[in-house]
Amino acid sequence: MLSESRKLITIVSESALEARLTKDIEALGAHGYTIVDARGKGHRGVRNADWQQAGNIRIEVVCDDATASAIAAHLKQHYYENYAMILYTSDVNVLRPEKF
Amino acid sequence: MLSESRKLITIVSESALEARLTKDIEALGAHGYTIVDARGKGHRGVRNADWQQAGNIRIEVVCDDATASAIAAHLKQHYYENYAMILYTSDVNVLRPEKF
Amino acid sequence: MLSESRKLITIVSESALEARLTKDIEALGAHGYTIVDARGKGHRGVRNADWQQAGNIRIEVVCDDATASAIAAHLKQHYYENYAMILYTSDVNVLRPEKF
Amino acid sequence: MDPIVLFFILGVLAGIARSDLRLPASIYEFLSIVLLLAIGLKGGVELSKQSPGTLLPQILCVLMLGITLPLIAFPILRYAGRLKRPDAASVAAHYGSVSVATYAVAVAYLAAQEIPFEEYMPLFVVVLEVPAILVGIILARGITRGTPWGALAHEVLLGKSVVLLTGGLLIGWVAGPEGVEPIGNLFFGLFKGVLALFLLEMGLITASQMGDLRRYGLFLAVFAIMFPMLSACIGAGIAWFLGLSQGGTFMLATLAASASYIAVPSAMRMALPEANPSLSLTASLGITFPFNVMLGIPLYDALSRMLQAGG
Amino acid sequence: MDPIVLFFILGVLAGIARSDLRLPASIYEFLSIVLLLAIGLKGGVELSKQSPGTLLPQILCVLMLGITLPLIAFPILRYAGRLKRPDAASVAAHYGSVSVATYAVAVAYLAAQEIPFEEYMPLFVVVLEVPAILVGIILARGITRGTPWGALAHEVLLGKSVVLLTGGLLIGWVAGPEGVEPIGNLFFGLFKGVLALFLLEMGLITASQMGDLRRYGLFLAVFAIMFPMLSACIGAGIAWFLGLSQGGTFMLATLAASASYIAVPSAMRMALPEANPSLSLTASLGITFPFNVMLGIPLYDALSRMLQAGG
Amino acid sequence: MDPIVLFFILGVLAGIARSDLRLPASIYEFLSIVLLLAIGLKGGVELSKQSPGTLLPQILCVLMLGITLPLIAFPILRYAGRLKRPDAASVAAHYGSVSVATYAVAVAYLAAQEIPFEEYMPLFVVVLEVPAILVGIILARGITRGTPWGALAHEVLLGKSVVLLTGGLLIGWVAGPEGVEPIGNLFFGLFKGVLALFLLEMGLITASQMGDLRRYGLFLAVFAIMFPMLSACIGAGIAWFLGLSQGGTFMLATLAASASYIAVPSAMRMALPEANPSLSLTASLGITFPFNVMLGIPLYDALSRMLQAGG
Ligand SMILES: Nc1ncnc2c1ncn2[C@@H]1O[C@H](COP(=O)(O)O)[C@@H](O)[C@H]1O
Ligand SMILES: Nc1ncnc2c1ncn2[C@@H]1O[C@H](COP(=O)(O)O)[C@@H](O)[C@H]1O
Ligand SMILES: Nc1ncnc2c1ncn2[C@@H]1O[C@H](COP(=O)(O)O)[C@@H](O)[C@H]1O
Ligand code: NA
Ligand code: NA
Ligand code: NA
Repeated sequence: MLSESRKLITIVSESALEARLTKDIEALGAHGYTIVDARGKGHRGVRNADWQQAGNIRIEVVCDDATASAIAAHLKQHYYENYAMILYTSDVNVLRPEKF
Repeated sequence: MLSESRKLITIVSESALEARLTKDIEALGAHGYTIVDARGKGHRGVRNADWQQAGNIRIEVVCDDATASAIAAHLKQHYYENYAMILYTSDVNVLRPEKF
Repeated sequence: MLSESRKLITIVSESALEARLTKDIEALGAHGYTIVDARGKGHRGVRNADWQQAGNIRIEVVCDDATASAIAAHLKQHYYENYAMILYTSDVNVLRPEKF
Repeated sequence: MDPIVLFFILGVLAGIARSDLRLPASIYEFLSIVLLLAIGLKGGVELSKQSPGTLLPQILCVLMLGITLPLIAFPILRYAGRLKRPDAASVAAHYGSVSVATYAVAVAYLAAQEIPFEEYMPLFVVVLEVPAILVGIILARGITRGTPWGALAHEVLLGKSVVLLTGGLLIGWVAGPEGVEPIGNLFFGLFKGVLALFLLEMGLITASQMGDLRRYGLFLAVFAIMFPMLSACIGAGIAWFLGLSQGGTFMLATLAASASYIAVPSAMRMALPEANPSLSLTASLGITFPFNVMLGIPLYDALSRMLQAGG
Repeated sequence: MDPIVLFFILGVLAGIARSDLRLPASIYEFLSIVLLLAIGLKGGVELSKQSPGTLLPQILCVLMLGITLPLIAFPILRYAGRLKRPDAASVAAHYGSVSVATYAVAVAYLAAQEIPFEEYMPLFVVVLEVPAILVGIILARGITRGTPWGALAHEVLLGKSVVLLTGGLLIGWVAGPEGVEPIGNLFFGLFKGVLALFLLEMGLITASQMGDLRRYGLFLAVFAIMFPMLSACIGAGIAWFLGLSQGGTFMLATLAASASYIAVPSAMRMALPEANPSLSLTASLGITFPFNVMLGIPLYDALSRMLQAGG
Repeated sequence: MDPIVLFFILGVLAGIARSDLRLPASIYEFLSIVLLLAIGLKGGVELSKQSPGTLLPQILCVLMLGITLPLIAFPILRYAGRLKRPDAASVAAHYGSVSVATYAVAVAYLAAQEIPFEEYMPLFVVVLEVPAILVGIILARGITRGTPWGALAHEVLLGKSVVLLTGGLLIGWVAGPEGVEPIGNLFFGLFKGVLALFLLEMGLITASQMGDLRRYGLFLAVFAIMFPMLSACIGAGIAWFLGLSQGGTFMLATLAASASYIAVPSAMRMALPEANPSLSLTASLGITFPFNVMLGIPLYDALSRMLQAGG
């Protein structure tokens, strides 16, 4: 029943980018996304969500391979240089493949 | 050490379902679950967590294959038609297999 | 582009351990981590985040195999006996492998 | 115009203009808890001065009102509006029940004009909250089919708003005027300020609901304005029949005209999941609430004055 | 009955009935910050009027109280209750320390009856918070074994409650009565209202702790009621010895009778992780706190009156 | 020393000592919303008493101030400080704009000494918030290159602080003194208490910014103290030229000396992402804000007295 496989792409980046990232993700063909508030540490230091400027979001998108690649390429080009961001993908099985 | 493999089932759905979903998940044999508050967008539109009716939760359950299938089947049958919900599974390695 | 593979290690444990866990994770060689607040249920009962003592955190670390194993071993030894904690790993593909 | 209404308008405009202004969800929750307790407490204090003999007939009439309103709304929605059966039943339940925020604005409206009213009225808020939900479910399903009545009763009767209103009523009733005095600075002194902040966020939420308006067409918009006016007349009529004061008549008219957006949506999501929740919310939050707050309340005031003058 | 106690009871009942009522965690946090600062500020203002000569002996006696209580509790728990060593030590530490919420209820209780007391008493709250933790750890481990004393001192002395109480004390002390006046509307005017909301949530939390009660058997329940009464007597005795007023005697009795549920659990989780945290919390939050708030406080009042009359 | 400054110091010390004290982010947000609305409302009420004829020249001069300050700061940062072009431009924008928290502390400072000032001054806060952002972007990029001006205008003009200040101004202006009276308990009565809590958290945030100080070297520290003093002189000069009262001169000096840490960082992140955000924040939040709150404000007060006496 869960035989259909898709890509799950997870992005962790600055809260301030939420509106722009979701717009981009939808424009690149994803049918949905899920966001949670996060904090963390990386090359750009601690982002501990103490106040608005200093928080992260964690975005998940389930989509097909091509969309995942397109999103990764787009984010790499437009955001990696100047913003705190990491991104990784993995394989998942979904219940209703037609949704993604 | 992390050689034992299990299923990770991730469910994103309406906050209002929290009590019912966790009851179902336990009844189907899972030994635990982890929940975070989330927001997102999908076929049923934006769920931006502005106020109580409009938020999502993201539930994760680590369990064996049979339990994962049972949960997926149960949720598909009882919730998919009328509620905002997505569900996907992936493979994970666990440290203490006897716990799950 | 997303061909380089890494380990994703996910830890769910008591909020009270946040400072100690992140210190340990960094000491063991990870280059970053992402944390979200969570609640859940497991062998040590319900942790519903009603108030400070009763919440969980969910920590994610993307790192290489050796670091993931070291983190798992360390946590197992120092925390598993006395604290609410689960831990699992999975394979992910990353965009900028040099970061992790 | 009352400044609290200006806060609401500020919220609506900021929302429409897509400002990044937001009250955190936990603050919205906090403000609503304070408002519900404050309303309950105030009502409870007054309740302790009433005799059961006066209250019982009033409660029964108000109960009838809560049962009648959805029964009138349903055929309109189903046949004039051609909504699906569960949608018609769900919207009817929303309009049979009440909105505590609208009630609070009406209280502030009377206070600004120093018009007295039967201050135990929060009791009627509680009485009006529940019956429309039952009527709605029966309209959709009949009595026989498998509604989880037990779970539903739990959800409704132990829902946040009923517990806080009833709890506030009981505490106010037991503690009496002197008892609640030391907590009055918070619950009464800050009432209008808290309401202003709450309405700011309500405006933002309303604006986000308005986006869906186009989807549901003209009928829904017309219903969401006309039906409250009809309900207000019925409510005012009952108040007149019960011999309430002008202020009380205005309050009952406003209560009748208001549509639920907290208790009923939750209950419908559980009992009638096949009903489209966004349809009901667009009507009650996106149209009826702003209409009542900005235009309805002065109208219902005029109505109550007419009745009082005529009677 | 004081309406703030009614708020607590409302919370307990709503929790037992499994209502979905909840104060958001951030609000609970906010209310507790306001209470701690308010208590500290009030104490600090009074402190500026005292001479070190009066204070020092009092501080020393109160310190002794904080060391003695866990030393009495431990053998009872270990031998009569047959708890494991770390569990007995941890519970003993909880009961040797204090609960600021209980202190606040006691303050409100005296205020309602207009009974004066030594208002610098928040100083004693701080003094009582820490020593029992050390005693508990030594009871479990002895002094020699590898306790991370440095990290622990940091955790305890820079924990939220000590920092806010001490900070409030110092600010109140520096600013004096006129200095704190402009912030008085928030910290003093709203005190009882904030406390009422805080107790509502405490009731909900208490109800969720009560669920575990059955697991731990009768001994724990008896201990959690009897030991506070014993502590109250010791506290009252010391107050009498120090020549405190009736109000002050009542306060010190109540402080002694209260059991920690914030600072000590955190410290024990760190220093004695093998102790079962749910055991201590069930006792201190699930039994002792509601007992003190509803029955203990009037008892300790009676006790202090007897002592005062007798002495 | 004003107790609200003591709250700030408590926060800084707790932060430096790595206490686990934290105000939840949603509470920080809530307090800042209340402060912004309160400041706007107060200004709006006074605004309704002014004629456009007096206001227009003042607004124009203040606008010039907002354009001039970053133009002075930029060459200092770029050539004396050898910052990269975008970094210099971004820091310049921060120092050309204003900090509402500093404004609030200044208001409380005058209130404590009962010194009157032109209470419509929140209007100047709004007027000063925006132009420095434009100047900063043009300094970094010139006018021609691809800045998303539309999106940027939206971000800035519909950002939380501009919307709440402007909204408060308009509501206060429309409602007038009697209109805002019923919401005054919350917005005016609690103002200093809310500000105290807000400053406690600001202290904690400041402490966490101070950690980065070492990274950026001495020049930045010197700039972050000296430039505000220069700005204060320019601001005071303009106030004197406009014939403002002593209180008003002090306020405009303080506004000029303050550096933004909300609106400008957001805008720079969007329009100049290559500028290092931590550099600007370390300067404005880690140095300038505490300097202004603790030392700057009394200095600017002395400055305004001298000017007034001299003029
Ligand atoms: N190795 C990692 N594992 C998990 N999360 C990370 C890692 N590195 C960075 N992050 C997250 O990504 C955010 C931005 O990373 P960076 O751009 O490296 O500062 C951080 O604030 C963390 O939340
Ligand atoms: N493609 C997707 N990727 C990630 N999350 C999704 C996706 N589609 C839907 N969701 C999440 O699942 C929730 C319910 O989805 P839906 O039932 O499609 O409205 C949404 O509110 C999102 O949080
Ligand atoms: N099977 C599971 N699946 C997902 N999360 C779990 C599972 N078991 C435990 N957890 C999470 O890990 C925390 C600690 O687990 P435990 O040590 O078993 O009490 C729980 O509070 C849950 O949040
Ligand atoms: Na109605
Ligand atoms: Na004690
Ligand atoms: Na400036």
